[in-house]
Amino acid sequence: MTSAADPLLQLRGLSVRYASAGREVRAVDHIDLDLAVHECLGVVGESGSGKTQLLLALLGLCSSAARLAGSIRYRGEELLGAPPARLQALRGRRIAMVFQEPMSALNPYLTVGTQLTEGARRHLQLGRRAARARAAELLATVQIDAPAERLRQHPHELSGGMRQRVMIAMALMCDPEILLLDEPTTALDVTVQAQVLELLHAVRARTGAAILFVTHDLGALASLADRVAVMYAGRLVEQASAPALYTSPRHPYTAGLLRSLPRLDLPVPARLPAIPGQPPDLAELGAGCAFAPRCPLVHDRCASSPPLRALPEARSVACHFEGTAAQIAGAWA
Amino acid sequence: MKAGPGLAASQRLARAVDAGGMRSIDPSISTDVPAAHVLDDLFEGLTRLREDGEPGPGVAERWETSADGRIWIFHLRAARWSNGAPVRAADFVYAWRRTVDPRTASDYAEALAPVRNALAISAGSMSVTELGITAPDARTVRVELNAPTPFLLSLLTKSYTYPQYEPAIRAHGDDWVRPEFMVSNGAFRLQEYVIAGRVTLVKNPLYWDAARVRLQQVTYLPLDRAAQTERFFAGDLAFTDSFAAEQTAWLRARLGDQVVSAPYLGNFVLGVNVTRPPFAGNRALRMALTLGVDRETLVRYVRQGLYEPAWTPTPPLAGYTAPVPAWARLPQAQRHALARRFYAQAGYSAQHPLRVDLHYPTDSDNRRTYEAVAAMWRANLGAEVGTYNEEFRVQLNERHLKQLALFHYAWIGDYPDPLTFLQLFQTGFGYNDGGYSNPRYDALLAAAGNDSDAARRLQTLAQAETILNEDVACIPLYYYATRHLIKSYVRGWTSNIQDRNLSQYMYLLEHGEN
Amino acid sequence: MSAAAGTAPLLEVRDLRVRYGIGTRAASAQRTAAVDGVSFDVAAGESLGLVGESGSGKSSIARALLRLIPATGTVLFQGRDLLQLEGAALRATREHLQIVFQDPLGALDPRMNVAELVAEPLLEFRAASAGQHREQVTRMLGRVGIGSELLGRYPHQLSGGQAQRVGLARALILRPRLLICDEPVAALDVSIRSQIANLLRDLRDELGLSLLFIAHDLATVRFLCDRVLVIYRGQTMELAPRDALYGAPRHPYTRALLAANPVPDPARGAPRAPPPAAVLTAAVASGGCVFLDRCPLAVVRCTQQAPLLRGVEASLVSCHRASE
Amino acid sequence: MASFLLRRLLTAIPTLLVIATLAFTLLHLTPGGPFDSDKVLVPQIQHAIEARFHLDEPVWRQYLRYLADLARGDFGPSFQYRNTSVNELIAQGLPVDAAIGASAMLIALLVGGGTGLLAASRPGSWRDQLPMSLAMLGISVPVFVTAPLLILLFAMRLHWLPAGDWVAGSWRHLLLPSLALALPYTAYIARIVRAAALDALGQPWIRTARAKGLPTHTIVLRHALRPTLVPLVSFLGPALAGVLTGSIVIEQVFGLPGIGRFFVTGALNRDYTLVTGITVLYGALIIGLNLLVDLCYAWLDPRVRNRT
Repeated sequence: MTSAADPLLQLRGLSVRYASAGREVRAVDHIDLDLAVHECLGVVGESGSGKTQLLLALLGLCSSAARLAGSIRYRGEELLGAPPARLQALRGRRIAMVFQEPMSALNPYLTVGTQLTEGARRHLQLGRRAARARAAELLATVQIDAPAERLRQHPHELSGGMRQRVMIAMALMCDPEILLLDEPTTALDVTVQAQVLELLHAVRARTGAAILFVTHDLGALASLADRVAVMYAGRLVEQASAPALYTSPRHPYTAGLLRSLPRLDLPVPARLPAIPGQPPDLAELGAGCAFAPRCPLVHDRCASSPPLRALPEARSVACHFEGTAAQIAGAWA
Repeated sequence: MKAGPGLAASQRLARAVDAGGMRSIDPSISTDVPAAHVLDDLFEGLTRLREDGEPGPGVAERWETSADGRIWIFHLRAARWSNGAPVRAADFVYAWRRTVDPRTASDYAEALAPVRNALAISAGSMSVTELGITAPDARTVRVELNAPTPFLLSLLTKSYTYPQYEPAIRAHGDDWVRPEFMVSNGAFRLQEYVIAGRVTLVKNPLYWDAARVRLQQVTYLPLDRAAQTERFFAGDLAFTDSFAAEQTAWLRARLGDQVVSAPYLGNFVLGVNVTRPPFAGNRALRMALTLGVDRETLVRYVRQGLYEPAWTPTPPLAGYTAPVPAWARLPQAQRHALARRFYAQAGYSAQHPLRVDLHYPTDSDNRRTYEAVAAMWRANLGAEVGTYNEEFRVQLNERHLKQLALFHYAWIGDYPDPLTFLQLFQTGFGYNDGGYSNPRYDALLAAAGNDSDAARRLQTLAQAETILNEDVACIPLYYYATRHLIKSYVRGWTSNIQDRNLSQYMYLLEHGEN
Repeated sequence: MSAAAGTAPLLEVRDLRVRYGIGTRAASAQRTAAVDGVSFDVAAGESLGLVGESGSGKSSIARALLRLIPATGTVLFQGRDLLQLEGAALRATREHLQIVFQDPLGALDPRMNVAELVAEPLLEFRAASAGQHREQVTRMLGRVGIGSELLGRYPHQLSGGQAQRVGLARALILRPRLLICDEPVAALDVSIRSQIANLLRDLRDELGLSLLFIAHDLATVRFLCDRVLVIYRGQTMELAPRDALYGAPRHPYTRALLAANPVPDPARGAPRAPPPAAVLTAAVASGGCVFLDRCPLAVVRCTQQAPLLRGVEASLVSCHRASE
Repeated sequence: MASFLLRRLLTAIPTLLVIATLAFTLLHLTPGGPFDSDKVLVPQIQHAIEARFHLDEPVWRQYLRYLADLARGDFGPSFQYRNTSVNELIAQGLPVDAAIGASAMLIALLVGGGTGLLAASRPGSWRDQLPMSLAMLGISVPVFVTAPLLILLFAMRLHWLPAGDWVAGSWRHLLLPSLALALPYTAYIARIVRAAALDALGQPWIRTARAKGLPTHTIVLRHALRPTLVPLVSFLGPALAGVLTGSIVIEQVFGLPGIGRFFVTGALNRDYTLVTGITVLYGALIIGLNLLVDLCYAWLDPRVRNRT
């Protein structure tokens, strides 16, 4: 039962848990998220915040040691616990993923052409010739010169930026409805980062695919995302439209993250604003707010875990502090 | 023959030989036991080993000897080579000359030493034509010896005296031993020859006594002891070469009479070096050690009763009475008491025990024997004897350099005569590794060598052996025994002291196995 | 060229060249210069930023200075040519010349705990007693923000930021004069990056360190460095004081780098991307400008003649059109 | 590629020379000579025999003679197998060992490789633990135990196969020795393949392939097989050289006329030419197979291809 109002992807209470050294690690802890048709949703979090596990959970690619709970609906269809064959049919075809580290995410033993075409040959029953033609076309789309020649090359013969573009082209081969991007810009030079972002803008305009963009870099996300969700220690701590989030963050963590970005458009500060302390060890999380040890607004009530509160303009935040964005910014200053 | 099962339709026999296999089946060159079995089947000398193990007429129908026992005339029967050519006296002359020819480089050149000029020719100082064998005519062989050699007829059953077919050797050189080229005169001819591997013989229809040969095919398989036993159980083999002594009881329980053991022409002796401390000039110590071994226990428990205790170097031989020392008849307890007395007399005690190493070769299966002997000396005398094993060749080298004091010195006789054992203790003899030297002993051996009276000669040798025992020139432990597993349907063999079983006498009864 | 006039620079690099593929005949066809005649100074107490894309040769410069790869040219450090030193003399310079690497975990021996890791250079260079070491190590670790509760931990038990702090402590325990930082914050989370950058600046000021700070992240370089050297394909594009470089970039490549930096503000639109680098073109190979294929300002002259490094106000720029 | 091959073949020559020289030197240094025996030889005869094999010459001249023969591919006459050249012995024994070795390797590859892949597909399950425990057993139980057990079962109890012996071209005679020889290699290969496959399946690019919606068999065969083969190939090179030149235990137990037994009896009997001959042959095989291994690497891994 799907209707036009249904989101393309709907996560409810999604949890991913592991047992690590006898203790339970909640990599993803009760996440609710929606992704609408054509939407670009950014998910921001530091390393260990669970954002990559979230993406893997969507495709059913978490390791066999992971225990998943909650619900993942794609156009109303429950994917959690769906038969492997059904997931296989969706992967790459309807939901495609672009991985971080394009060097290791591409198979060094196979040519670019083989890796580009194998998904389309399976899902779309394309012949070898047709699949290669489409691959060459997509390589041109992602601005790779001499595409026909590139198809015969191996990943190690390409530069880092080219490999990332190949990854994106690979994800686009079957015209998916949803693109999952796992830190697609992190390992790259600024110039190449900018090229990849430009490319993603073009892809979005051309294909209309919905994008779930996971990164630790709020800067990279700013121009692309419609909405941004912030994760900390496996939990969703804030979610808002991009303009609202960047201009008036309502979670101290979001605010801290934003101000610690080094900026060229502002005068050189005497000190770089920073968030003190370390991200928590997921195996040692207590009952309270995970951000409390690093938070300038920490209070007694933070000993209990704050629920996700709905705010106006379809935003939500998980913080006991109910003050304004200005108050939060003040606390950091 | 009593009524019973008839002959098996298929007269094919598979025999096992030692795992090393045949290193060569050239009669002039071969030295290994597996090849000796094969050559016994392929060739026949002037005499042939009878079923009872004694020499009898072979290619020579009859012979006569001169009064001094130095000239022998052999009259040949009308025998043929496997290619149909007649066996001529010249074929023997050719073969013997080839064996002693230095260019042939035969290990057995020395075995022909009794033949006149053989040693000089081998040493390269005389022409082969001077060898004491001639062919007055095609059917007569004349052999001239250095000294009367009563065991000559036995010697003539050995491979290095077999006739050889000159045209084949001239034509094919070293390759003449290949099945396609070999010409032989025995009961079988060569069908297949894998170097160090399987050798298959088939009946030679041209053999003079072919009518009596019943086996159609004989296959020799080189296998180690364990494999021989396995393959015997598997039914692949009907006649094995050996089995592990430790398994004797187990095998007897399962195979009964098919386990066959008999005395063998070999002694198991420990060598003592009389030129080095602690044994040099210390007869008392040597007496203590030889008395301190409980041979009956050794044979019963360590060698599972297969072997006979030895008190003197020479194993029992027909016609020869070996001189057993008087102490051998004492009860063991008294022997031990005596041993302790000698031990003390030799200058040793609990405070000052004998310390010496007993050396034995690594590939020996007799480790337990050495350990047991060392333990007996420890228990009975308080001597601290260590056992020390080394690779065979390394040890041989040290032995020959007379560096070892107490060592493995077992010996398999070359022919059934005491001399083959007593020679080892002759002064200056190449392999006298204990360095024993006694002019009286040497004189007796020399006298025996020139004696054409066989009985008197053996008495002289017995006197010599008595001296050897009095001097304790070695420590005899036991005599070897042959060990075979033989299917009950295999007939025509007899145990003999040389452990040679010619296939030509054997035949197979009907039986259930294939 | 020295920032602090009148004193000799601490590090003086002249015409540094590094070639890859030396020794293997098969690769000679593709042999390219990773560093192609780069010159710069670092004065005592000064911080020089070294900026460029991956493959521009910036890491090769660091490795050449440490003699980890063969190079030609002159590298005067405290008056001695590092490229000529051998054996003990070379080793002795290491005491004053330390490096911090990009991958903090990979640079630490996994079998040593934090205390041992930081004490190791002391044992290597100073024959002080273990007791003295302990105190010195604890003090240095405290200075970089590592509490005594972490002394017994092994590298895999540390977070990225902690590991980088240990790397810093290890590099600084010998009180070097010059610290080379090869992308020290690139692998760290945003919230940790600022911590480390602040720490580096504090330590630099406190210890009177000179810094050679290698990065592709222009913002951190701006925060930390007095002057910036921009290199591309092993050659100097621009060498300028900080404010000149960020305020009035002269070289089109510098401008491209600055434009590509993202701004965390959805209203500002996407960063501008320069065209991707192509393989070396024939024009470049035949003596044109190395930036030719990506340059929006290229004219015919750029295809014929490689521009020389020349002064434009406070900056040194290698562009025919820099003064237009 | 051609120049690479040529270069490798040229560098093989000094390597072989070193091997040949070492073998020669070590053997000649070992106490005891080829014609020492406990049988009676007068010195003149001993000398005649040694002269026939040039053992009376100074060692340096023996060495030069040996090298000159070697250069012509002639390993010389065997000392213990008289009337026979070492070349003949190798020509007789090598086909036996090669047949058994090759079929053993084939069995080991098929069974071990399959088991390893199966185990890697479900690590930790019974399909992993059972075969891997068996593999541990296969590695730790020596051939001189397994071979007689195989004989006991298949030859003595069931009478399906002959207990030994060699008949050229007969698969029935080939099967048991190949099986016995294959067992430890099967176990090794299963463990290597399992580890390599697990490593390959843990690579990030496998996740990429799964994210494309590829079925498991495609992922295993296309994406994981080649990286799995790389460690296997480096194991197979020397292993193959080992089995092709014979296993003394297998030859002993099954009574096979192979090289392994020549080598051991040769060493015990100081058959200088035979031992050096087989050593050089073994060295040449190792060098050749290692070259093959390197070519396989290049074929398997494009990154290596560009380097050579």
